[in-house]
Amino acid sequence: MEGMSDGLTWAAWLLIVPLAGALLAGVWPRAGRWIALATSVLVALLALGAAAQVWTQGPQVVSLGGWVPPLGIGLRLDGLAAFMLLVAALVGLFVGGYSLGYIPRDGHGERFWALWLWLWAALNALFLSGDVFNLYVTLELVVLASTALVALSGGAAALLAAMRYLMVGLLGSMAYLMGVALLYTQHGVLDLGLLAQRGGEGTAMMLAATLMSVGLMAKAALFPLHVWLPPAHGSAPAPASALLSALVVKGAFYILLRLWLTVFQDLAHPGVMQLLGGMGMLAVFWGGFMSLSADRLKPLVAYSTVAQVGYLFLAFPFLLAGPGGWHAAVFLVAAHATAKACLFMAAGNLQEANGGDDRLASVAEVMRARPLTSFALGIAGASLVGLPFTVGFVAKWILLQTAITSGAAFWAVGVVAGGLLTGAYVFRLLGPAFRPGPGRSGRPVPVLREGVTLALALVCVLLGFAGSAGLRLIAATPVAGPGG
Amino acid sequence: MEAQGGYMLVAILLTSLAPGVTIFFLREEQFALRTFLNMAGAVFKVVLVVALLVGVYREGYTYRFSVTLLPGIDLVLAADALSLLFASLSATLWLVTTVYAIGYLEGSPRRSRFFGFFSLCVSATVGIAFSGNLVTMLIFYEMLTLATWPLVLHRGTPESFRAGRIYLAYTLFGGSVLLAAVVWLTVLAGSRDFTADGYLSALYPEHGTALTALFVLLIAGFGVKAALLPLHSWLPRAMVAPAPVSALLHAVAVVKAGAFGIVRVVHDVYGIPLAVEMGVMRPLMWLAIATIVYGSVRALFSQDLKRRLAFSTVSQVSYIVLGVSLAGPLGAMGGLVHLVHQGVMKITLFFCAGNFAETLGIHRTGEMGGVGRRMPWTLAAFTLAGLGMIGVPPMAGFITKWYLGLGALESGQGWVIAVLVISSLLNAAYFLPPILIGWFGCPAAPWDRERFRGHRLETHWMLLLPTLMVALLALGMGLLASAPYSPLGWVSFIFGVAPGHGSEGFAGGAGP
Amino acid sequence: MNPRPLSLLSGGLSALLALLLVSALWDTPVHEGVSASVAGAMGHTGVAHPVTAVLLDFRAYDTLLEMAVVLLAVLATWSLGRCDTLPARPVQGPVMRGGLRHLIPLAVLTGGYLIWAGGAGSGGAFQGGAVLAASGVMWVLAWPRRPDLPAPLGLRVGVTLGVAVFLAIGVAGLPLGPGFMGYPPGWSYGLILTVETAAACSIALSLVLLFLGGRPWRDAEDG
Amino acid sequence: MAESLHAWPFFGSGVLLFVLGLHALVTRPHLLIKVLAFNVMGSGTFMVLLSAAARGSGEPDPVPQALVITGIVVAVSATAVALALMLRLYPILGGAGLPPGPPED
Amino acid sequence: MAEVIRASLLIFDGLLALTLVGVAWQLLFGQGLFRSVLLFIALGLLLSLTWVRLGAPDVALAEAAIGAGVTGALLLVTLGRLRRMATGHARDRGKGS
Repeated sequence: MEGMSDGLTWAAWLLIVPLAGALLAGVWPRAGRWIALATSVLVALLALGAAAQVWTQGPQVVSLGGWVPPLGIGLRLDGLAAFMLLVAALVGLFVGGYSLGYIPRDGHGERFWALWLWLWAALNALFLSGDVFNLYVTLELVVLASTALVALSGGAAALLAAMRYLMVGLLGSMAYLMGVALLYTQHGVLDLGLLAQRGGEGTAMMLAATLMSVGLMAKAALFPLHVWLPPAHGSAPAPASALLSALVVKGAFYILLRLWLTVFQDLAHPGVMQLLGGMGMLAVFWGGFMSLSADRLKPLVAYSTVAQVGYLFLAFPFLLAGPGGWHAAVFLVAAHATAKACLFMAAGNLQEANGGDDRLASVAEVMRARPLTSFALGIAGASLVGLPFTVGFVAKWILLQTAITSGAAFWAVGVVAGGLLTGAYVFRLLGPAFRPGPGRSGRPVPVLREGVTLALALVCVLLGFAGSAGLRLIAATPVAGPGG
Repeated sequence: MEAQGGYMLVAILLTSLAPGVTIFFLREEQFALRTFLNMAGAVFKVVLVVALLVGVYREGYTYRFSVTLLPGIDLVLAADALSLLFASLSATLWLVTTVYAIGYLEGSPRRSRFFGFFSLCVSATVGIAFSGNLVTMLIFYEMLTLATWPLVLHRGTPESFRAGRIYLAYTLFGGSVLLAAVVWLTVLAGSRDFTADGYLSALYPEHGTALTALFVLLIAGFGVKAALLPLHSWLPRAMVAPAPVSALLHAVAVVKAGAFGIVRVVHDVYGIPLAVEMGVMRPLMWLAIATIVYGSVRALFSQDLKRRLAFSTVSQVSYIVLGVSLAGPLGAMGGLVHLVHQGVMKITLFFCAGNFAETLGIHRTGEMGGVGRRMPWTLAAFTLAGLGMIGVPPMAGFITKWYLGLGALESGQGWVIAVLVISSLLNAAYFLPPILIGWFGCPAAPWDRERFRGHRLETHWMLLLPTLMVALLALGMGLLASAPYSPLGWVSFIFGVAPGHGSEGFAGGAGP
Repeated sequence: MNPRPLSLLSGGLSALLALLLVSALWDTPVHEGVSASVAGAMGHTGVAHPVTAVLLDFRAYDTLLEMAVVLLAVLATWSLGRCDTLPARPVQGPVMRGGLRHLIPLAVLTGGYLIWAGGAGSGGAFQGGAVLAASGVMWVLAWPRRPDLPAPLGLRVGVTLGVAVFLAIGVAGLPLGPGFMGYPPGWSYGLILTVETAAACSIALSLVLLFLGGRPWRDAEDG
Repeated sequence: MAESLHAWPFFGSGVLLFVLGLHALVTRPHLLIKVLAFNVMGSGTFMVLLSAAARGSGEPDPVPQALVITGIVVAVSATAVALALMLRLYPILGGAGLPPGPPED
Repeated sequence: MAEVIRASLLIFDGLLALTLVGVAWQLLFGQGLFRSVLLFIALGLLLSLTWVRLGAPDVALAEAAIGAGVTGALLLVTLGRLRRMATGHARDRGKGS
């Protein structure tokens, strides 16, 4: 009982602090940066505390206001949630530091801080929620905050991308909501745990699974529902792109995984799971080829997100690969989130130094003169490819190990081939920096930003030694059906 | 056996890693600091390696350091006699090459970047040497890919970009194959430290097919860097890199990393008995023989000096594989000792080629006529190393071929000696003509761009000194082959054979 | 994709989806849902109306996030830029003005009643807030060129108030015993009424501001 | 299921509203219509939820009602943002239809 | 008597459901934005009636006030702004040519 109230406390503060920060920053935009800084440090500490709580006491399900589901809403603080909260906190902390040097102080951009904190609060609420309808509300919060962030720069491309994103996001939300309606019609409860107990395979369940999966896949930008992503992530301001690519698409993926681990566990037939994994592999190759043919930096990095999201969907075939098969894909979330946030930050530095132009050929000149950013770009790129001494290598290793253990070697072949494709576009991005010719440091970029970018790259390296701990944390997730 | 402080191993890695990373952020004009960092790191590394050598040889220590990467999978650094063989080769040649590179690149742009990646390469090579298990070796092997690619591109010409692309395609592919194989092996057998005679025999008849497939994948993965036959063509192209890179990396570090990996796989993962039982040694031997002959023939028909040396490398590195695949201790001794011998002789040749190119603008073998009068010291070094490659007694190359021949007899495959003879004839056919016209011919045309004329020395002292040092080293390794710390002595120590065994019948000058 | 095949594809899929949905719903069992639990727990809340109890007590957290959505929508439209003038003419003549003068207080009264009524019967913060918003819309439409709005800080505080009060009461549950988003026993009715009032005011203001469609004050960037 | 029969017309109607909205959202280019379509989809979903709640014999289940009220408020917020965005886009696009295909720049 | 009431209510429900679908069809696929918006407001009011029929008066109130009222007002004002921009556009274009 003691432990339960502790779990509730950590979970509650993880909701309260970013929300309170968002409210304050909204009321008082001028102080936004300091509010955001304080909030991000606090939330990071809280996420650590929550993870430690799960680590020592195991997963906890707590009900809000003392109303036990089905009457009330439950929060789930388990390994999966704690891991995602930690990833969000880590990326959030670095994006926050980066934004201190990115967002101008003149009042023009100060609205960024409130929107960023709103997004963070929404993501934390999403990761902790244990109720399908509550998840819908958090999804809407995420969509609105992300739309505003994409549109922040106010340019034509950004507004158009924001509109597209909003439309896809709302469509996905509606499909998800219809799934919620079907679930409630079928079972009369909304709590994930209770729905998991009732399970079942009827038409309503299958249709709910389809609608919710498709809706969430659109939000996670899984090929072929990805078309909104590259323009949105390519035209947003750099810190917003970093957040969107590193965290927002992962939020949708997280719900999808959560649903298949609980509510739809009886429907997790091999055929369905292979289909999801196969779509993921298609995404890996399509995104890879598009990245390879991109001639500008930010679209290249954005298409790479399309590809990397594909790997995450290997979680589904791996669900059936035995206990904890899906852990590999969740660990990959951390690898991709850190690497991608770092890449977008580095891209932001280079683009700004180059006067807003991010064509690969001209960015290379700036890369030659900016070793800090280029080094960060190299390390993050190596992590994306899965080269050693980065967290990406460890993630790729686990992914391959799971694929081989599960006896489905073709996923291993896919992972290896996808890695080669990633290598091709990452080295295509880095190659021009080695061409001869003068370097040009271009317009000034705050040293703080270059430093934070490099620091996040070093985190990509350090996390490479956190594989055991990460997997142990993820494993603290109670799963009754396949994958448990 | 007593496990000693693994911090020594970490320190050895850091002696090149720390200067490497620091140098990246130095400004171009901070010449003195950069040189100091480089030289201090290189000297320090040699000192540490010597300390380890003494510890392993005299006291019988084992050094081990490990960090957990994933449940059941550790990053292990360990120093055994075999790893020290490779590590001392890399450490010594890094020191020499650093001096050479400082002289070679004097006044050229972007030296910070060059020396940064150069040091990272050496760190990766030494990491491969000290890898205590396959996972660790894979990690450093990929790191080596990553660190050498910028060096191949360094000149920035379209040609070097083409070479870089091909190099990357080959090595990334090899790395991926290796990754898949190592993961598969770990799933099958767990992640285990290298042990003499391997750790897979318990799996044999049951997982026979998987083990054979894994062997193929592992050899393919390491074979890319070792330039085994169908996977070799990146190597001659990569010669567009600056001479020190070609010398250290493409004659020593990269190709030897591949060969060393093959040695580890055969000896310490599978073990000779299992490998023989599985019947995989015979195909490996054929592959090695094919590569030896093919490389020699291509070298014979290459007119570009560095290209000729590159094909010679393709051929010579396979001697190591051949020695291993003979599946007996004497053959393996021949192979391992060649790891060192070939490295020292080949780096001498590359330094000489670099000196010719830098001083006189000589790139093709036909342009070497009369070079002996202008650059006698360099040509003398070239001659020594070339004769060594051919296997003329008492040079180092002879020791190799002698032991390979003994190994062939020992395993009852005496006909392999014929291959050695043919290869030696081919070696002679492509090394002797340039040496002869160098000493006795005349320049066909005035040299392209002659520098250092009227200097007291025939070329810059930082180019000449390292060249002479490695040439003397190559000579000494042959003459003093039976000394305890000579490569042969050390290899005998690895196999627990008395130093000099088998050679006393012939090499009267070399034996005690 | 061409409009025509896209239309056919979408139509076909939609029709298929409709069939599947109907057949899925046909199979669903009739059940009580949560009504029995709600009825059983009504005695422990301060309100008599089950829907209000669900909204503001049992699933209060949902409602907090829902109010957050409204607030975030306001911030999102503000971040898009400044609002332009409404496409309406100023109200002419004394009759209309007089009418408005009577209509607006009436709307405010209705809204207030709806908020209060939510405790016992139909009504509540959102409905009441919407009616209040209607009066606000009439207000701004009466003077479309120069909406008589409070200062920016007041607006920001006003739209935030509902969520802030709700959050503060939710947080107060932590030290007081019932935990996050819980009301201490015996305080439910008063706290729920407080939350509803604050929520209705903020929602009314937010809806009026959404109606204006942008930031109603001038910032540096507006030039 | 005699007493629950009266929910069926609304089940059907809810489903049709949902798919009509879906079809319009995909095929109609005008953003205002897309916004309407999204609202119609939501209404269809709400109708399914409330019809299911009304099938029982006793008092209707209050939880779906609370969910639908929440849903309506969320929908109006999203609508407001979409409309505001549309108004910003209008001068740029010179119309309120999304151009087909992702923009090049 | 109860039977008659029940039957007539069922007929009413059926007609209401059909009308809803018809209005939705017209507003989504008909011509004219203004008409669509008006039909949308009408749909909101009809939905409000439906919620009463489904025993959810709270939702009916919310739908009437928010779904029909506020959303309707939002749509109308947006339409007005769109028209103003369209005429502005036409004016600009006229000036340009």
